[in-house]
Amino acid sequence: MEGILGLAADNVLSPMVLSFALGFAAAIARSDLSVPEAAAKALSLYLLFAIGFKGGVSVAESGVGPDLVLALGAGIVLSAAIPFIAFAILRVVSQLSVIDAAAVAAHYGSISVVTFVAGSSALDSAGISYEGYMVAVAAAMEAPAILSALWLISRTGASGTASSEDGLMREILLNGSIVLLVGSFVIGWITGPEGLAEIDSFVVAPFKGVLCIFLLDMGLVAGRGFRSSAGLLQLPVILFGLVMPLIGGCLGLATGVALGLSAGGAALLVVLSASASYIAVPAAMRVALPQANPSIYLTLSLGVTFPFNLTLGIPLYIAAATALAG
Amino acid sequence: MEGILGLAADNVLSPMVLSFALGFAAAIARSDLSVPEAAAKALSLYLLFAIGFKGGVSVAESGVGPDLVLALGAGIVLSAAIPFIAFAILRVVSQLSVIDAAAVAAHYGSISVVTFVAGSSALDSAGISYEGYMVAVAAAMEAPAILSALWLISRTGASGTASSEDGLMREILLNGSIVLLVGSFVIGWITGPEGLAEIDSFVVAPFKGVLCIFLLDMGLVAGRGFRSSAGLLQLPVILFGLVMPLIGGCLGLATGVALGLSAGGAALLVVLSASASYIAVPAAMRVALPQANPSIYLTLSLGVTFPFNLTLGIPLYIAAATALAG
Amino acid sequence: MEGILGLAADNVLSPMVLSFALGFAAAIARSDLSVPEAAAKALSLYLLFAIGFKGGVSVAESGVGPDLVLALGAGIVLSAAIPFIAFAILRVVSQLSVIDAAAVAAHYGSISVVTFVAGSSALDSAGISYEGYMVAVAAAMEAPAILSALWLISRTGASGTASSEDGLMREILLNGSIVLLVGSFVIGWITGPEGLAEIDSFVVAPFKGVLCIFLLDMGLVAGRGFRSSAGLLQLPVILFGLVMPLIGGCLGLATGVALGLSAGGAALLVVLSASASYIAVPAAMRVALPQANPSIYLTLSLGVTFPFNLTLGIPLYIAAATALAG
Amino acid sequence: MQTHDAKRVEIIIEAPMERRLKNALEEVGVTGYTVLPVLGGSGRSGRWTRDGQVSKAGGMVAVICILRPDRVQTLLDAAFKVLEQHIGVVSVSDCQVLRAERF
Amino acid sequence: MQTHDAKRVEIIIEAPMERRLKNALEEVGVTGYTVLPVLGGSGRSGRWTRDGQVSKAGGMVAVICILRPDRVQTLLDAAFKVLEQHIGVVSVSDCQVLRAERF
Amino acid sequence: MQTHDAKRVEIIIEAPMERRLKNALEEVGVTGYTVLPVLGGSGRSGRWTRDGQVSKAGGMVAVICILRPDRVQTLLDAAFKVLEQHIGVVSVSDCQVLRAERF
Ligand SMILES: Nc1ncnc2c1ncn2[C@@H]1O[C@H](COP(=O)(O)O)[C@@H](O)[C@H]1O
Ligand SMILES: Nc1ncnc2c1ncn2[C@@H]1O[C@H](COP(=O)(O)O)[C@@H](O)[C@H]1O
Ligand SMILES: Nc1ncnc2c1ncn2[C@@H]1O[C@H](COP(=O)(O)O)[C@@H](O)[C@H]1O
Ligand code: NA
Ligand code: NA
Ligand code: NA
Repeated sequence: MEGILGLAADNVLSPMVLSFALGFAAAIARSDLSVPEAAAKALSLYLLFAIGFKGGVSVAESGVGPDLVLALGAGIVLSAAIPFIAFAILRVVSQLSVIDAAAVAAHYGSISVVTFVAGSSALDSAGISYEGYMVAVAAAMEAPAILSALWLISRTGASGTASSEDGLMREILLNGSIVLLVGSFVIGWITGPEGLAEIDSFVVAPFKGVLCIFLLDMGLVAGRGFRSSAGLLQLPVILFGLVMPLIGGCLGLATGVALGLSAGGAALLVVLSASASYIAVPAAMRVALPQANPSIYLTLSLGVTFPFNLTLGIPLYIAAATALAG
Repeated sequence: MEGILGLAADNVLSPMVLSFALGFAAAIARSDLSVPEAAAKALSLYLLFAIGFKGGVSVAESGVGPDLVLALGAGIVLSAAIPFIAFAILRVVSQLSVIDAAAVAAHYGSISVVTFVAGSSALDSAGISYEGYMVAVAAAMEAPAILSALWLISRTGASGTASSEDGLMREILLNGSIVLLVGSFVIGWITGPEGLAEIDSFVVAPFKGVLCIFLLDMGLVAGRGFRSSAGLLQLPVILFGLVMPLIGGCLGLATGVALGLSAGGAALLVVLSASASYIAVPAAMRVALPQANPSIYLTLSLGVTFPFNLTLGIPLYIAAATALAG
Repeated sequence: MEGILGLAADNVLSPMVLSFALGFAAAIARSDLSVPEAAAKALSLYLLFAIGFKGGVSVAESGVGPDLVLALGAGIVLSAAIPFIAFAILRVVSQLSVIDAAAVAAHYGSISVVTFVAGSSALDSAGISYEGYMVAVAAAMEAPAILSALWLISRTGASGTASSEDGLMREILLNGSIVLLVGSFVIGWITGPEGLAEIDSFVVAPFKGVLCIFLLDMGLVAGRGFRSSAGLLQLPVILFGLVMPLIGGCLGLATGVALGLSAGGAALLVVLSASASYIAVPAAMRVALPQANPSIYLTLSLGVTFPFNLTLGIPLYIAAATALAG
Repeated sequence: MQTHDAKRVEIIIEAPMERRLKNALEEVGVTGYTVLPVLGGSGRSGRWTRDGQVSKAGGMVAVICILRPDRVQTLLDAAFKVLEQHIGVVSVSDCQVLRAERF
Repeated sequence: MQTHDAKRVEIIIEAPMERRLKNALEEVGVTGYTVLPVLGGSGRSGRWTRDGQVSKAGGMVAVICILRPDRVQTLLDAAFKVLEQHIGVVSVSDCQVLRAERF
Repeated sequence: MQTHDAKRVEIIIEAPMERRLKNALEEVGVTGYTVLPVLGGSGRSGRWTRDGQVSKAGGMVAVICILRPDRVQTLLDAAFKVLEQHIGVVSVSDCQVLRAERF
């Protein structure tokens, strides 16, 4: 218990989390502090490239066997399964429409790369190692949840479905963040430690600092959304945003233990399962489920679940994984 | 004397100052070299974050006592007082209208963060240390000058004042650059040396290089303004832009000595007093004093005073502070 | 021969080239991966500044004599001469109009900075040194080719020439990339090794990593162009894009040997001669030869010649220069 | 200069729908348009701004299309099919153009 | 498609005044508008460009507002109160819209 | 509010020609205009986008110019001289402005 609290305090008082808090507070106070859109996108490209590349290098170093394939498969199943649970819970506890509930469910099945990045950065700080291929698992978990949500909608016969819409599947699978994550993972894998030696003062050294600025921006965006839309979310929905990560996390933990992942790898699978998408899924929802209200899913994912995971969730997940896996 | 000249030569021939000169020359020669707006804003966010964070860490290391509070108070008084002097001088020597004179005066009471950054970077190069909380003093000196200028206007009864205008005060105090500077200062303070260890290869190592690119951009903007508006400024106004920093600097020096600051800290207080705002104050002036001519205050602050401080001012201020304070 | 193959494999499997390939593949697959325009421009400013600065520092260290002037002169002659050869070839083998052929010819006489950067980075990896002033030669080779192309047009009497157009010459010579390259070269020269010591963790350490992201973007842009315009290029024109670099490269190599450059310096002169412009010349062509079809020259330069040089060309040029020069 | 009557259609649409709108326009033979960036706005779904956003979801673009008056109905039909369930604004105004043969 | 008469108001205003303009519009019930970025321009106060600027002071934005013809005067009155002493340009033109119930 | 008749000219032009267009406008006394960024578009020369571009060559800008109706011909003549051989689109529409003395 003490260990968890210490880990939580270390985590909450890290420059990364405090930067997020600064952004959140600035937005709530209506400061005009803002990060230009182009800069935010560039930072996110950097983080995706760096995390993917490092994952690939670590796979090149340690080699992979069937465990990679198993982990990928497990990730896909998790991502596809979690929306059903999320949807069922939302339909019971909240008054969200079928469409809004399915849209929210898709976000929780999919993953948030920046939560994954924050999680691996916390593991690094704590000196806990993890499987490099978890990056590939992250990429594999982005899309399946969207399909589950669309299937849920089509089954309930709600109108306006667009799942079979022209090019949507291609768009989801070739989403920029998936392509960059997988691509840089492969590059890291091919070039291995020599490749890393060439660019480590770019992908390793400034990584946490860049993450601070990116989290500052995430805080600004989350705070802005929270300020304008918090009133829109009813209490059960907000509670869902705090409890669903724990439910997803438990599934992730069980899967991680069953797969025999290291403690760090299991922690990351928990983080992935517990996190909610804020890039790929919202854009796909605007195309496929235009009637779903973006204020609900964006505020919940970015304004409730992300801060929870970033501050309390990650240390909790690490503690649980260290206790049970590895 | 020789020491000053050496310091001045070192300063003028540093990559930072030469980058500014390159930008200035390119703009004067009408090259199409330009830095995208989003990139310039991102660089400025980086500089604010890094300088604030490092200041906070150094306060965490050395601790603070009443001297921080005293320095903050002194900074506020300086910022509030200098506009009166600037206004009086301008009304005597130039033909600027009351409104233009007050707008210019506000700029000189407030501060330029990038001049501060250049000053601390010159101190680092010269191996002179300074109080980490000078960053907080910088933040405190941004706003008071604006109030003084608005009061000057309201007293002289000029029309169109907007000092009591909706949300202006909040906007000035929660200005993005103040929030980020203070916020990252607090983050640095909280996380201390361990926090710095996590992100120093982001906030420390590339700092001077980033400053070069930012100064290149400042040179471009200043050169562009100078080219299009230099003709607009009468000789007395230009001379004001060269002499006022020295007057403000003397006040800053006296204050620094009186406060018992270290030589480096006193030099930075001189730099702050001598510098003229180019971000927060111009924006506030557009809202509060729309009749004031932006070409006058921007060209003077960015095209005359900033280059003067950057090249000759800073080594002079350091030499004076080293001689008299510490 | 084995050496060349090893060099080529090392080169093709470097993170830089693989990043380009990733971008190219993503664009061909119609992923929405993209780098914001402002970020791409900022990266290009960084690369220009860093490469120019380092070149200047290395000149400061080693000193220069008449060899710099000779190399500059030779570069200018190469840049001015190559368009005549390119034009003649294109007129014989392809059905391009006089204007299109001249526009393409201008691109091949001029140079591509990023190819130069990739070349020097490959030399660094291979531990081969080169003259720092090659950066200045690169800058000198940007413009002359444009004049040759315009002269070709005016001689053949094609309509719509604008060579004597208002400000075109100034615009070409004061093009942002030339000014920044030359300016940072001069700054590096003035500040020398001490200057480098101040900013090397900005201009040296992250250089290759930044180059990866920039090449990722180049791959995206090249792939997009290739996808939409490849059909537009007839086979002879595509072959021209593969053979012309070899012809230019031979001229460069002969010149490098004649000048007595080091093996690395000669390799870079080959790279410059073999590379085709994609920033300065296209913009000048839009002004001076609006009737020339941009899809032809941009696709050829960026979609055919650049990938060829980046993957196979550079190792070949280095091998040839190492065998014959130095 | 001789000018000719034309119509200017301005479509403000969610960024994730941009590609679909462009495809729909090209399908009905409208191949001339220009896309402008949008910083933010307000509508029935509240105020928003692009600042700091990474996802395409929360943004819009403005597509401007100048065309012959007799093509407007075709364009509106095509655009409406894409827009139907989506937020967005379409407006049409009269204008004159040079070089009518281009439209 | 059935179209309806509407007005398109385009306000080019200094960036530091953007928030005030939006508040003024919303106060009089104009809740639909779109903000476009501006790169540069020229006017009585000379040429300017956003390139490399860090301060909001030296920039403008374009606010586009499509609304029912009978609301235009309300909007202009509200906008003019904000703009009065500020540089900026307001223009109004006729247009047609789909889905009139939205405006 | 009292409004006055004016014309709104919108010129979509290649970025490398922007400076020349602005000079041409100023030469004939048109000193008021605003430049908007353009993200991409499509025309007879195909689709394009600014994403990731470094060269000015592959981009366009939109220049908006509001002026008195009697000045339009002068502007069009001047603009056409610059545009003649270049890709780009010019459209003119009617509008009303406040503060007519400014134009
Ligand atoms: N009346 C209007 N005039 C201009 N833009 C509008 C208008 N209504 C909506 N918009 C734009 O369309 C977006 C979505 O509008 P809505 O569907 O009403 O939420 C807004 O955020 C604005 O950018
Ligand atoms: N006639 C005009 N047409 C379009 N934009 C204008 C016009 N006049 C002024 N502007 C814009 O408004 C800004 C300020 O104008 P001014 O108040 O005349 O200096 C200019 O920089 C332009 O961006
Ligand atoms: N009808 C049109 N409406 C709006 N923009 C157009 C139109 N035609 C061309 N453009 C713009 O002008 C650029 C060049 O057109 P073009 O010369 O037809 O290739 C296009 O890429 C568009 O950005
Ligand atoms: Na999840
Ligand atoms: Na000051
Ligand atoms: Na060449």
